[in-house]
Amino acid sequence: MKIKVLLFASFRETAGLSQGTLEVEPGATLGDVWATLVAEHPRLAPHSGTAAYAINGTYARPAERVSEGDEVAFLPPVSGG
Amino acid sequence: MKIKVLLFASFRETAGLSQGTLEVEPGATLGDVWATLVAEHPRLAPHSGTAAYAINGTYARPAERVSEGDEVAFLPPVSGG
Amino acid sequence: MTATNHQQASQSSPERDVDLSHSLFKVSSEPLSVDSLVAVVLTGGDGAVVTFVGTVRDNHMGRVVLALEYEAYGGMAESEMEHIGIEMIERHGLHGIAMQHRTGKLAVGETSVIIAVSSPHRQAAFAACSEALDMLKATVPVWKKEYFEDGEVWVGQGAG
Amino acid sequence: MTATNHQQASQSSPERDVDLSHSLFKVSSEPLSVDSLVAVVLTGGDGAVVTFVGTVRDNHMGRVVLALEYEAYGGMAESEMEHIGIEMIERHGLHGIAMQHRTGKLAVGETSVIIAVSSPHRQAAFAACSEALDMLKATVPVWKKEYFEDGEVWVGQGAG
Repeated sequence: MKIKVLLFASFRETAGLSQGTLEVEPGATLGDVWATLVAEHPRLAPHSGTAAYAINGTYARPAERVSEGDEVAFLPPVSGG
Repeated sequence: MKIKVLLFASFRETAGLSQGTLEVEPGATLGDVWATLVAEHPRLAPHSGTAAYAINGTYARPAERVSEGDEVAFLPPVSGG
Repeated sequence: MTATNHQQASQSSPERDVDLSHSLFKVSSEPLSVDSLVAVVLTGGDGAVVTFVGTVRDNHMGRVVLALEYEAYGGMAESEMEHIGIEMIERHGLHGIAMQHRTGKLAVGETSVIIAVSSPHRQAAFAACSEALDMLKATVPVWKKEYFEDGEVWVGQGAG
Repeated sequence: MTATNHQQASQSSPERDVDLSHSLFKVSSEPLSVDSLVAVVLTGGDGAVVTFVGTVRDNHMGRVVLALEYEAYGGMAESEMEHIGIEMIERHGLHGIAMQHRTGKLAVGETSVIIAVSSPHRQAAFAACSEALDMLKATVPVWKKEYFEDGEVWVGQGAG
């Protein structure tokens, strides 16, 4: 199934990609999506420990399952203000 | 000697006077000035316990002596903000 | 009799060596602007400005308030605000502080006072703004009259 | 590649019955005004508005900062700010809260974020504004890049 992926800030620059579409297996978790993304963009690997995950604009844990058409975002540590 | 006296807020309304000149003895204290003022405006008497005193724009204690030409102010409890 | 401001020259503080180039202490009848005071206190070294904006509330102690009138001993009020400002700058390492109080009769929702402080760090800015407000309420010679539907009263001054 | 905002509809909070008519949560590239946000949050029942104004500082960790660039996940950022706002309204009895963050490249002295809260009483307003800022810095998806004379770096994100 297809999901939409968003990357921001250093993740975006590292991958050279602000958004894209990923093909993942039905039942895939956010952690699986990140692993698929890292396989395509190995330079993201060092960020695995600090990335936060969101589904459709809400924070979510790595074990959460994604659904067809979801908007999945991977977020570096925030630094607003 | 002559000094200038300023009254504010409820004191001003009670005395019907925002500023005036008082004649006091050389060596008079702020407390003496207040007593002279109260003698002229007896309706100020109930405020004797709450009035704060200032000489030339600075808070001062009742025992402080005034000098010719000083600007003496009697201040009700402040309520700004 | 209308409220009057008794002006005198603002006192300087020659006994302390504090930079007041980004500070302001003012009492006047003109309307207040937060953005203007933020511009006064802000320096390139600041990351944080905290402001307090005091406004006329439509009720007090369960009674409907129609308006407030502020009267000040203008010169002394500015001098007392400067004393507070210098103390805050020294205690909290502020770069600037502005305190401006409005006088005259104000309608519900109008701004009576603004305090703005600038600091490299936010904790100092919040603490200084809050403390400066408490000190202003305790020592700066400004008085407030409340107008109700059935009368008016000077706040905290006993029977008029 | 330039920074982009990924917009989505702001989430509502049907599970709670909170009046947000004097609140605002916004992420955009437009310049910020404190007076405008004070006007948003102020109601006739308020006596106090406290604001935090975050500005671009000319130094960080001893290095000269030339500019900051902010990037946001716009829709989620507004949604997270609304969650914070609702929590602050409920915890502190606020009448309104506005949180607005600017995106794009900002020069030293420009305003990056404003938080304004209104309350009948000043203590609640100070506490809520400070807490809302701490929460914003912890959870709202906004990122800051620092521009130095000899390079640029995303804050707190390790090697780029």
